[in-house]
Amino acid sequence: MTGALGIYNYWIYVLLMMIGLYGVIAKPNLIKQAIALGLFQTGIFLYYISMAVVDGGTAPVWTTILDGAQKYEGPYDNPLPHVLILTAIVVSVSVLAVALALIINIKRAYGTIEYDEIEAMDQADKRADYQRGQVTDAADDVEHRQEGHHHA
Amino acid sequence: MIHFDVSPPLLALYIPLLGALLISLAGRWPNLRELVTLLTAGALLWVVGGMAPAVLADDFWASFAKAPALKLAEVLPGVWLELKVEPLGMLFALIASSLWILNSIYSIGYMRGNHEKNQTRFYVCFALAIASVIGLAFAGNLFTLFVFYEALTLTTYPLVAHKGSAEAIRSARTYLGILVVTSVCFLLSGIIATYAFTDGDMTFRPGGVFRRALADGSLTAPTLGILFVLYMYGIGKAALMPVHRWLPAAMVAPTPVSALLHAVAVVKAGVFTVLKVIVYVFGPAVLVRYGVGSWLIYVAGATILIASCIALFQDNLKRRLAYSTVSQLSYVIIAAALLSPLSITAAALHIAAHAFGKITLFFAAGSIYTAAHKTEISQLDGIGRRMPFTMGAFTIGALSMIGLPPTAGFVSKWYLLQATWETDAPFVLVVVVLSTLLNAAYFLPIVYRAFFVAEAKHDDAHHSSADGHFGDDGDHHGHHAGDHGEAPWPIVVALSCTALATIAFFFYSDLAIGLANQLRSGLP
Amino acid sequence: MNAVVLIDTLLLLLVTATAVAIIEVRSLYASAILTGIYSLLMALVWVNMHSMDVSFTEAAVGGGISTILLIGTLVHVGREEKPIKKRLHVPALIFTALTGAALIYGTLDMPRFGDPAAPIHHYRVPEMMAQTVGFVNGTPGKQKPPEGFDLDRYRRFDGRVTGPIPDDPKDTAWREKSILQTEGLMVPQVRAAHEPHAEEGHHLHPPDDFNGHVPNSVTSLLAAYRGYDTMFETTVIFTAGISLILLLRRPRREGYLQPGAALSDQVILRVVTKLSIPFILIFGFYVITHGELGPGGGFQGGVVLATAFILYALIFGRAALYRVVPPPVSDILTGVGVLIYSGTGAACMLLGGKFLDYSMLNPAVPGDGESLGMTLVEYGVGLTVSMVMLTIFNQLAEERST
Amino acid sequence: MLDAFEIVPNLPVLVVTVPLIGGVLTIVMGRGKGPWAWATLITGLVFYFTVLLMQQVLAAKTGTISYELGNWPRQWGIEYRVDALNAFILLTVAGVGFVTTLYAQKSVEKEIPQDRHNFFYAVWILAICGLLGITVTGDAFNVYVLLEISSLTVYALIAMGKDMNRQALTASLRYLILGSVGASFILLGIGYLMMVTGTLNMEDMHDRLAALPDAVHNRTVLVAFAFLLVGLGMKMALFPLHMWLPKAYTYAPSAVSALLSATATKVGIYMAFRFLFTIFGVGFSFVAMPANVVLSVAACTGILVTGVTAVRQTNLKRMLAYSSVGQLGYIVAGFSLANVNGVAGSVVHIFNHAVMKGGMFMAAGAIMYRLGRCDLRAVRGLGKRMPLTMAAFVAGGLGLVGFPLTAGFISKWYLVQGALEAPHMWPVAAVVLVGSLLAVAYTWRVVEAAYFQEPEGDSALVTEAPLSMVLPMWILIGASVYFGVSATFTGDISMRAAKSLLGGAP
Repeated sequence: MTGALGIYNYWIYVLLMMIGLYGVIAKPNLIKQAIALGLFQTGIFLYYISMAVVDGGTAPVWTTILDGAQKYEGPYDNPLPHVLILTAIVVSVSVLAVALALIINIKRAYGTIEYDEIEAMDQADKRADYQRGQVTDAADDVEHRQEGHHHA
Repeated sequence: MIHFDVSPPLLALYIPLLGALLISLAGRWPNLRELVTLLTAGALLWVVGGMAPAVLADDFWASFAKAPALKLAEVLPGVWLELKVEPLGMLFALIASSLWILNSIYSIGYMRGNHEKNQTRFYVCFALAIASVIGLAFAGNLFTLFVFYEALTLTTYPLVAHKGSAEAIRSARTYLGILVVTSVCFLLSGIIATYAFTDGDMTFRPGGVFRRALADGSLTAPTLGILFVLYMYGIGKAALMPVHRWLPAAMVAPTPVSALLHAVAVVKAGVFTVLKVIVYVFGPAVLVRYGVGSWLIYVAGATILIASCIALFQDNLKRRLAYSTVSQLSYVIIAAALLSPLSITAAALHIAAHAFGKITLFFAAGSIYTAAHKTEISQLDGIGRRMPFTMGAFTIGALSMIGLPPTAGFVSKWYLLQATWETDAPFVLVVVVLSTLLNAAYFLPIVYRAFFVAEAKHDDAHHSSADGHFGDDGDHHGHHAGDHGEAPWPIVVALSCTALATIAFFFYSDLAIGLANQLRSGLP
Repeated sequence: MNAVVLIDTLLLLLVTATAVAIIEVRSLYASAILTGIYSLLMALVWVNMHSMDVSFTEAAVGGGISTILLIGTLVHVGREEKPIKKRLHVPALIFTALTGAALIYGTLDMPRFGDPAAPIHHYRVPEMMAQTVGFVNGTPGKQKPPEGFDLDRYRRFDGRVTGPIPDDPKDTAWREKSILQTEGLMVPQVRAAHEPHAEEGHHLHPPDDFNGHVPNSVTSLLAAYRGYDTMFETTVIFTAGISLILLLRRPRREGYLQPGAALSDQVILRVVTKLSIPFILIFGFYVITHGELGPGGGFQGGVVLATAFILYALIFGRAALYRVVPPPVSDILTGVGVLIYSGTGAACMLLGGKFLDYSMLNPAVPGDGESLGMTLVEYGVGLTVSMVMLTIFNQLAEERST
Repeated sequence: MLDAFEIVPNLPVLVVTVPLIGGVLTIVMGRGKGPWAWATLITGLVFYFTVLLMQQVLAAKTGTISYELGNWPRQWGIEYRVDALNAFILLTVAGVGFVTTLYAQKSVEKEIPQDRHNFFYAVWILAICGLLGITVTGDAFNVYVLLEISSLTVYALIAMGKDMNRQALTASLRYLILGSVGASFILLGIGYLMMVTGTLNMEDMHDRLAALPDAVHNRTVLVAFAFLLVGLGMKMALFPLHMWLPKAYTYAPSAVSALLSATATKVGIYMAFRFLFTIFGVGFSFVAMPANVVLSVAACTGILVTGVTAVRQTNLKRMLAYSSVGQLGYIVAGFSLANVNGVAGSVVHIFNHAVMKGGMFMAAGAIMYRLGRCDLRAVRGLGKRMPLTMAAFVAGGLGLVGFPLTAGFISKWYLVQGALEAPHMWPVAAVVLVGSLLAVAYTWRVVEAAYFQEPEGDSALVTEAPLSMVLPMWILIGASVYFGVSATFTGDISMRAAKSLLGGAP
């Protein structure tokens, strides 16, 4: 296997990742975004695991210990990426759990889980917040000052 | 590293700081608070005055070169906050500390007379501003100078914005904006560039810090010229046109603040810094040799004339005074820009002379406002008869501005004319003559009005003052424009003192001239 | 084209199709179920690539827990996506295409798939697997081999005892040497050239079996060499658990112990459940313990243990579950798992070694300490994982009942 | 049994494991003040350890301390590697973490439901633990794992603002999605690097990259570089990847905003230091690659755009959040100059900005505590009602402006000098100066409102914030003033860090 064929596995991982990334960006539904984020991460896992493969290799478990008669001397696949990805899988499910908890809370607070609707509500909130905090012009300013003046 | 020490210059710095602390603690008891203010001011004058003999001594410059600077703190590795006394700074510190006492007395009368709010904050910031001025005056290197220059901007900001009205806030914004923009964009860049060119040596010394860099070619004449421009426009407080706009804007502040700004601290700090930079950072000889300073004469000359013309058309008294200040500041700058030893003496002397005259004028303006609530010149008909002391003092101040004997203004103008003769600068001569005429043209009519025009009978003028730019909100306090006499006694005492000092300066100017001559003798 | 590649290609085609379906299908419920399918397919892909442990984890975590989580959430937030007018989001497509193109561009200079000469196969990992552990792990003078220990056995393997690592980090000559000595662990031909004892007929022990205790090199990497990463991996799980409590648990006064619906009136279910729960539990413990020998370990075992509890709650109601494992207890147990892990590390440190230096646990017998330490931490992981999974389930179920 | 145990050699690992174990134990600390007291104890202890560690680093001959976890040789296991740079960042993070924990008590009491304080503080300590872990490690993958711990905890902490404003939830979720994508990019970058180097140890990676015959034209390395840059940019909120930050800081609980602004993005920048300088090396990142141009353009645009945006805000926390993005721009602009003064300015600004902005967020939190809101209208006249709080805010603001004798001035000094030294980089100096003018503009809106306008409604009746909030606030502000008056310590350390970063990793 040479040339493009030699690295085709890497290309499929890119494809999977990009399907996920597309979902994250394009889908307004928060649940969809969370799932797509998972797909995106799985793509990376595929990349790592592909990295571990060795021609003719097998799972990196030293079977000779279990069965002394069997003398398999390798090659073994590289265990390091496997270890890293075990960690990454756990991380991704943890992120998913927190994301879903947030989404449930959002549903409670906003009544919807569509990003565009939430964004519209947030913008309205933000505008109200801005106006509430605005210091108005000098007119009522002078009023206040004169009140203060009389106290003094 | 931070050092603690109590030698006189440091003491002079700590006294107003301590004063500020005590004033804020005494804030609840106005009498105690103001007593603390006066005591602090007295103590400061005593300490600063005590340092003068050493500076006037014959062997001062010999010991100056050897004496180490007083180190306060190592701000950056190798960059110290340090103080060192020299004649110019001594002169400035003396002016500031002596006028602070008078200004404090005046403030007490003014602030109480006008029922101003937040008086404690006012006195605290005032003391802090004086501390900054002392630090500025005794700064031992460029970095320290910059630190206190900025500190002065900050501590005077609350004074300018004191009234808290929309207009005061707007004007204070202009004040802060122009001063900070110029200092951050130009002065700081200039200082950092200086630091880079001199390998971190920013200590003030007669003859300047650039000699080595110029000698080994790392600094060329065009770059030196750019640096000079950065400094001159970076020092926004010197109000060189076109960065003078903050000065009229700051007129919105209570009058003692205007007096402080114009006579004691801020603008004086500006021209003082200009002088200090020319003498101790660049060195007049270097500037002459590389020919990078001559443009300043023309800019300053233009500033003098244009500002005077603008002043001619101002009806608001404080605003007219403000433009007068812009023009007078450029006297100092033009004198310094002549770059001869005599002209530098003249510049130093004019800092002092203008201080006494201008503070008298502002005190008079504030006195009129407190007693009569008048702010416009057109309202002043016949006021000289009701307020003889005030308008008498005003007249003395005006004479000093014009430069007539027997007032302070004459002394410095005399030196300036001598320097003009010596350096053969006809342009400066023309400027001085023209501006003297203009000065007379915008001050004498006021005196004439006050003493020789009869007072209008039913004077509603103060109502129309609401549309005057700096008009305050009329009479909340039951004053009626028609029946008023002199202002409260602290005001009258203070302005009489400054007026007398303006005259006394003409007769007894040994101290100031001595310090200015000492400065000259230090030039290489 | 060999079988592996063929199966691989087919599987990946299926996976890709599933991924597209997950993104494009309108029903969120279908999407969640497809996610489960996707994970199971991925598990097959991992098996095909000889990554048994990842496959096991993917099946348990991705296929099991994630799907449960998603479905649990959908109950609260609705099953349908709002219809969108434009099916194709052009900016997203362009952005994605560009990113993908960049990534593919980056692959062009990579070693080909499965190339044994790739740096990752011959640079550090062979050395890592050749590491003789315990007393000869590179710290000079720290521990001497005990009496009667067959040092030769290690020498035979890689021709040397790992020497002290020089203090000067610029001195890299030793690295080159060690690469030569251990190169080709996975390529017997290369190894033979450097391995003087290889042709003497000695049985070649796989090097990182910790003196015979841990033949699964994934576990030895996971729990020993990179045990510190794994400790934080456990912490991530723990964090997720308490974050869920923080975000979802109702205040106590609103009664977070309200029982949900139970299926306990179904006799068959009850009987089958009661019968199978012990087996599930035993299997869970087996997976945890067996992690050293074959695929499995704390994560996988922990998830299996959690399923026993979840099954119990589904059939007999959450009130029954809370009688068995009250929420305060499960809250604390989530932390206990992490504490077991970090405590093991701290114990090694308190005994005078470095953090997680298992050999301190039993310095006398090489490999024993490692084995003990790894077993302990695997149980720590298992405990945290199972309790967090239980907590997550409880939080989602609690939400439903209120 | 404990005879063999010594604290000093184990300091690097204690800095991370103490908060880990402490954080987990927090959940059994009951419901009253227990969790808070415990958190204070743990963070205090960690702060003490970082101080000791700093001393060790300064005393070490090579300036570097290495700790091999599990006693596995560093090429195979995970190594902790502490030099002047990360000792300084550790000190900053742990110090601010400790002070913020002190501060948190009252504000958390008010903003977080009482029954979950133990969980809240557990997450809080774990967040600090994650940040410290990123900073201390010398292993690329360990960075990723710890990054995820800190991210997850931060998502949860931000979302805890939900009881005051529901936008905290969307802010948190948006950060979660962007943060996860960013972290995935980092993971991918590490994967690409691992493919060409075969190792995960940072130093080892650097050696291998340097030994690569033609790293500059290796497409895998280039893509790794690009993706790491984008991923790190998201994590450190580099303009224009900062979209998540303003909302998150605005709606997070007050104490959380203070903690995050001072630590989270700073650690992101630390990662950038490690990846750009230690792994890729100056020659690759800034000479062969145009990282200096890309980063300085992004940073300068960020300084200007967010400065203008900050001026237009009425909500103090939002204003501070935009200001944070701008200030991060200073840090990035500094190290993109790749000369000693620039990098030193960048390092010292990490510390300076942490204390200043931490103190300012605390002040905003104190206003929030008293008034339930912190917008310009609410602060009117507060200069008299809450003098200490407002003075702290103003002092911090002056620091952001870079007035002399504040910490901000020190940073500005180094940065401008660095920009003038670097060839063709003087626009950076101009932007730094203009940025400080923008800071004047937004700080002064608060000054004007607080000191020169009259209060209205409730704000006329409020009193100063409780001492337990004012004191920590002033510890940070005091530090910013102290290290502005005398920056010899921070300046020296930053110089040392800058030199070791630029001198090529050992």
